[in-house]
Amino acid sequence: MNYDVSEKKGASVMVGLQEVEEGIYDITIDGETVRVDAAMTGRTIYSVIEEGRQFEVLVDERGAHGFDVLVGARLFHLEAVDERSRLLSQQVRLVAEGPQTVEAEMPGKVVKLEKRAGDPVRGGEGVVIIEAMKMENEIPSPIDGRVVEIAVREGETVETGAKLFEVEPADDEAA
Amino acid sequence: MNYDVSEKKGASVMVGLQEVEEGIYDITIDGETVRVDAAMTGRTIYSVIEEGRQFEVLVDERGAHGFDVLVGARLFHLEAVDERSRLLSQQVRLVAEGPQTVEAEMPGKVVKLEKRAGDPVRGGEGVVIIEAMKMENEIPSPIDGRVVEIAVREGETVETGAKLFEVEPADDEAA
Amino acid sequence: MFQKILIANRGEIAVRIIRACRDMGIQAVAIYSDVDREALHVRFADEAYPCGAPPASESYLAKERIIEIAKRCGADAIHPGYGFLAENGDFADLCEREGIRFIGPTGDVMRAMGDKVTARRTMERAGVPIVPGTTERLSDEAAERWIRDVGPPVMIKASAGGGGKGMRLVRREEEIAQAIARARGEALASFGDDGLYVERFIEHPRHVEIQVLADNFGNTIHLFERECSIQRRHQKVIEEAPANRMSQEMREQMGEAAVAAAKAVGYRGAGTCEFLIDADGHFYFLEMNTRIQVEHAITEVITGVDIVKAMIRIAAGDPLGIDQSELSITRHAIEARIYAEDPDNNFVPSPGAIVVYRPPGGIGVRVDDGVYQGARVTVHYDPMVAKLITWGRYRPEAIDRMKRALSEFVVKGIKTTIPFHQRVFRHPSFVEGRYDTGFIDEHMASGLGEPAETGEERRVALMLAAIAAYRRDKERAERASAHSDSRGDTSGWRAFGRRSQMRGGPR
Amino acid sequence: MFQKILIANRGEIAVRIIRACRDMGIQAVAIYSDVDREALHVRFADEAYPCGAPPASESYLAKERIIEIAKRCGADAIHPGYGFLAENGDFADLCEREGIRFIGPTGDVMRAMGDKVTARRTMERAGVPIVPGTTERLSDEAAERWIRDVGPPVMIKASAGGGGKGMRLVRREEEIAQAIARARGEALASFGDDGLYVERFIEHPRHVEIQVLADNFGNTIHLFERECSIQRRHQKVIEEAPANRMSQEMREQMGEAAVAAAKAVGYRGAGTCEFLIDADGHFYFLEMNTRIQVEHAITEVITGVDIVKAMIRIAAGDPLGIDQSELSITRHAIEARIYAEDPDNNFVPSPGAIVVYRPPGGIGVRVDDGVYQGARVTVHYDPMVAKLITWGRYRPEAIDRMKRALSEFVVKGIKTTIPFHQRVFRHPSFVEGRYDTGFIDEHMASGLGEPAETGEERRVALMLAAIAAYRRDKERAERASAHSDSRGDTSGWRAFGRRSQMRGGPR
Repeated sequence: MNYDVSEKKGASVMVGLQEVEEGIYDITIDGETVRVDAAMTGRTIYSVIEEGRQFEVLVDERGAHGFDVLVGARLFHLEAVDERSRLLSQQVRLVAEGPQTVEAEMPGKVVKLEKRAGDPVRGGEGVVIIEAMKMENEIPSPIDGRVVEIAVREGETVETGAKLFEVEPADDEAA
Repeated sequence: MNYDVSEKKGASVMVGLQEVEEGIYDITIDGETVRVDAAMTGRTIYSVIEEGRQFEVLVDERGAHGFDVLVGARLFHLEAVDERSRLLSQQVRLVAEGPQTVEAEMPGKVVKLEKRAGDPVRGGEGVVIIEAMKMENEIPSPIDGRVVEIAVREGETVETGAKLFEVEPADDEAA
Repeated sequence: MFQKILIANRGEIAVRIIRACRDMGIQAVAIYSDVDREALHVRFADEAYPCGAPPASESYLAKERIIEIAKRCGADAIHPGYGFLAENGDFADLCEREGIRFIGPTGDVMRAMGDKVTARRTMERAGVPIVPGTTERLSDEAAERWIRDVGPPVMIKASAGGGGKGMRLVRREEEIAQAIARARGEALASFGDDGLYVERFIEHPRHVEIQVLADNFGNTIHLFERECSIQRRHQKVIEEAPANRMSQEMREQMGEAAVAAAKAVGYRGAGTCEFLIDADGHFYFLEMNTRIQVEHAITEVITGVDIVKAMIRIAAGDPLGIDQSELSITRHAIEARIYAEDPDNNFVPSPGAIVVYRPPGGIGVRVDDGVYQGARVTVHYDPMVAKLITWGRYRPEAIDRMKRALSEFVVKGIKTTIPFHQRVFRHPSFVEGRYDTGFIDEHMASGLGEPAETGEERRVALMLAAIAAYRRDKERAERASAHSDSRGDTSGWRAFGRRSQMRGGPR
Repeated sequence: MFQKILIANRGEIAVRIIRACRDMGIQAVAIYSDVDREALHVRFADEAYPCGAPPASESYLAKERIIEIAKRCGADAIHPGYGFLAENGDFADLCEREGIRFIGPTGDVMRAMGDKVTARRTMERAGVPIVPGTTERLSDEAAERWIRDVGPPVMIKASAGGGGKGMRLVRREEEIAQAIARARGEALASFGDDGLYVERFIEHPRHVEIQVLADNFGNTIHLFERECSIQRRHQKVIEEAPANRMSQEMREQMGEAAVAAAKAVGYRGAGTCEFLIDADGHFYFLEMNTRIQVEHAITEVITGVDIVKAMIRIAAGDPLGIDQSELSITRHAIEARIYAEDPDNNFVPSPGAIVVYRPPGGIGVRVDDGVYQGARVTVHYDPMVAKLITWGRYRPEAIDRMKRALSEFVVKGIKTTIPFHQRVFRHPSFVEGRYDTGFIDEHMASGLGEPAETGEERRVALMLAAIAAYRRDKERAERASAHSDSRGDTSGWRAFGRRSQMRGGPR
């Protein structure tokens, strides 16, 4: 079986996988094939042995194809898409290049709006401020562009996943 | 709902249970009713609050009606049988008063037989010795009586649950 | 000694205090808001009572309700922990009026230390060095005059202040008027008191504090210092004891100053004198915290003294029973605060259920935590979920063990600051012990200090993403086929199902 | 310093050694038998290689295979831990022949200490007090003559002996001949060597041992004593340091004796001299263990010295770097060994999967364990799953924390000796520190010392049994109805289903 594995916004790598026996896999990357012994020791914790080298690896599923993989001190946000689903996911990616909607990552209270609809905004620049856990958190725009809509009011309480605002890429302004 | 709760070989106590809301119960013992808040915090670990007193209680299911309940440093081996099943369980108990079969509680090697079929035996007296985890373990008779049968040979390896021997109560000898 | 103590707090400090009660054979009473019924501190308590709705103002800050619970359950004393009501003088008074011992200093002492201007004046009189500046509340004119006299940079601070609120840095004279106005506004809004004072601004100071203990018989000792210069947004994230670049005589001077400060206000219990140290190694009294500190554990490690037990004994009227001469520094200890925040995403809070929790262990490691596998971190309270403390005979050993312990510490389901700490403890400036309160802004700006990604780690991550995806697809297919036919079926998926059952069995 | 160390062991001690390697920046190589692929020590290692079938003789004792793995992966050194190959002189020789450093003394030293008669003669020459008795192998006649001269009670022991094998107590002269014959037979069977010697029998001795460290430059120090008198079937279950009823001068005498013993055989690395102390307080050399001890951690706590790191540094040729004068006892520490055994059922081994595992935490607590939640305890190896170590400034504080830590320690799925320990630490004789090796037989005979059951606990247990039964019945009914109709159904059971989902969600 083949998987396209990519870091968010990164180029994808083709990973070939052949299960030899349960928990033992032949993995092919860049034409090189290695045998990997991946044992699960408790939920989401793998003990991986490749040619003697042992790694403790934690894997969390994130959505349809997303996997957060922690190796040593290093966390990788990856997407693994098998060939069959690739086309679909590419369409998804195309969509993801249009206007971006930003949602609340945690419940909290909107204490301040730093932008209005129509304002230009840089990637990383704060648009709304949400207070949660006794701290104010600036929610930035993911991209350079223009604020299309602010979906919340100051003082409003929002739940996880609530739409906060929408921005469209700068280059779309040409359109 | 009413449950007969008893310690192994002990008298049973009638426990009345009424669920008020989820996790909150009115429990009646000896005509006295108390309200109990029993929250599960992780597998098999309860946080129990009764009129303010908080107990961390661990409960393990053991077979059809058995529950091992750990309160503080004290472990109770209990059977809880609801009214409908009581008759059945009584039959089970009657059976349990006939000849007793002793099974291996862990895999191991039979290193010594200390009794032969027909030998009289006292409760707690060793009948066979099994070696496991680098230690010899004497498997005693559960009751006073006579050895009916030894089901294993010296040197034999046994799995968990394998029948080791059978003893019949002393009083049966009258029969 | 007390028979029963109510802990007016939650999280790791409530658990810490309950453990001290257990060790002393005292009944521990927990209180819990509606979202904390299943919190760890409740599970550890001998008694537990609900105290209200999730917002702290309606539960852990509800003075009268807490007092009422204490009286109903017959508690002799209340331990406030830190935060919440810990430095609320009125609550301390209320407890005493209601005949319940407040484990901490008197309300008067708290107020004396709570008002910064009063505190500065008291310390000055006691001969404790304070940051150069004014020692009374200033009118706008007086403030402006003072600033023009000494010249910027200066810091305008709220007399009732704390936590950076009502604080304004003035670097250029043009800014003075606006800065004063802003500071007053914020002070009034935050504390209902617009009193201001002015201090000379100290660039990138180090933050070093002294732990003191005082009983009711005039015995006052110090338990040496802690260095708390690693801060983010005025919030301590890493502390160590003893401090870096600290000579024995400076240690003695600061210890004596702290003891003098405590005596000057007739202090009782455990307290901490915070000092700033400037680039030239001069120290200045900043403020006194009249409660147990989050970072008290590192002092317990290096001295062997159980500070929480000492607080309880003192409050019960026992003599301290420890002489300054008995104390010596026998270890080096470091604390890393683990927050439920995402260090890779601007430290945004990360509430949720903890699905996997494996604290580190072994030699030289202590974990004080308030969570467990299956626990839920809510948005309502402080996001600190655990304190990781490590120690050694000497500092390098403590750092080595900290790096190891962090690598063992597994928390899944929520994001934590563990990866951030791993970067800090690898940073040369930290390892050399040459840092000040500017450390994080200078060296840890997001991305900076990010561990160099090895191709190795990347390769393994790619492989595991594929393996995880494969296993999930496989299990789905298996479940599907299991439903589609319940008859024995010998497809690979089914065979897998049987094998995985075998794996479950004894081997 | 070494780049890579292979740990020829498993379980908690392998994890302990891997942690030391991590702390020192050394690559740690684990080996695992077929049942240990998922063991904790494998998960902690940088490299891991299979070493054979479950029986130790085919894996952890397979000398040649282990050497071959070490050479293949390029390990500089092998740490044997305790048990398995730790005191196997031939293995030590083999390592050195193959150019791999064995972390421990030389094979010759091990053999010299392994043969009890030789060891006794060496100690006698070194002026170390030994149990009165013979110092050469005896013929039947010579043994009988000696016993009749001194008179019973005497102990006949195997020269190659250990672990109580080939040992016979003679209380009456009539027993002499048979006892000698039995001892010889057992010795031959167990060790392939029927050499015997005879010692005066010491009734209910105390067992106190001294930890020593020696480098290759003639530096030999001791790290004070450990009391190990709480034993069951000659197996230590609880140890503490410092020992009870130990005067400063007796401590110095024993320390000097242990150092003399180590020097007499040119000892290198970490070792332990075991002594018996009789009712009159005289001490006698019993034997020297030429390896790391299970109970080394309590010495690490009271001295601050990391013994495993010291072993590695010494083996690498570094000087010890610690002077006797630097050492002092700064804490009191106690260790409780947690075994997978059922204390309520004659300590029968209790293998199985650990479904819930919550080690204790907080102040003064260290857990060295080899398991985790989800791990499987097999019948193949030593049943010890964890060591619980607690400490305090003084002994009572250490005991208080031990009782508290035991009450926090949750292990489900297998039975453990935790309840047994809870009884021991409540027993007056232990609390007073007045006990000897007879303690468990005297005070802990099954049932004895069982905590007095409070009606309270009983009532709660009855209630929870009913509640657990009710919840199970309810869930079954719910599953049943869920199958019977997949359409919305508003029976109480279904409603419960929805509620329980809500409970899972954010609150």
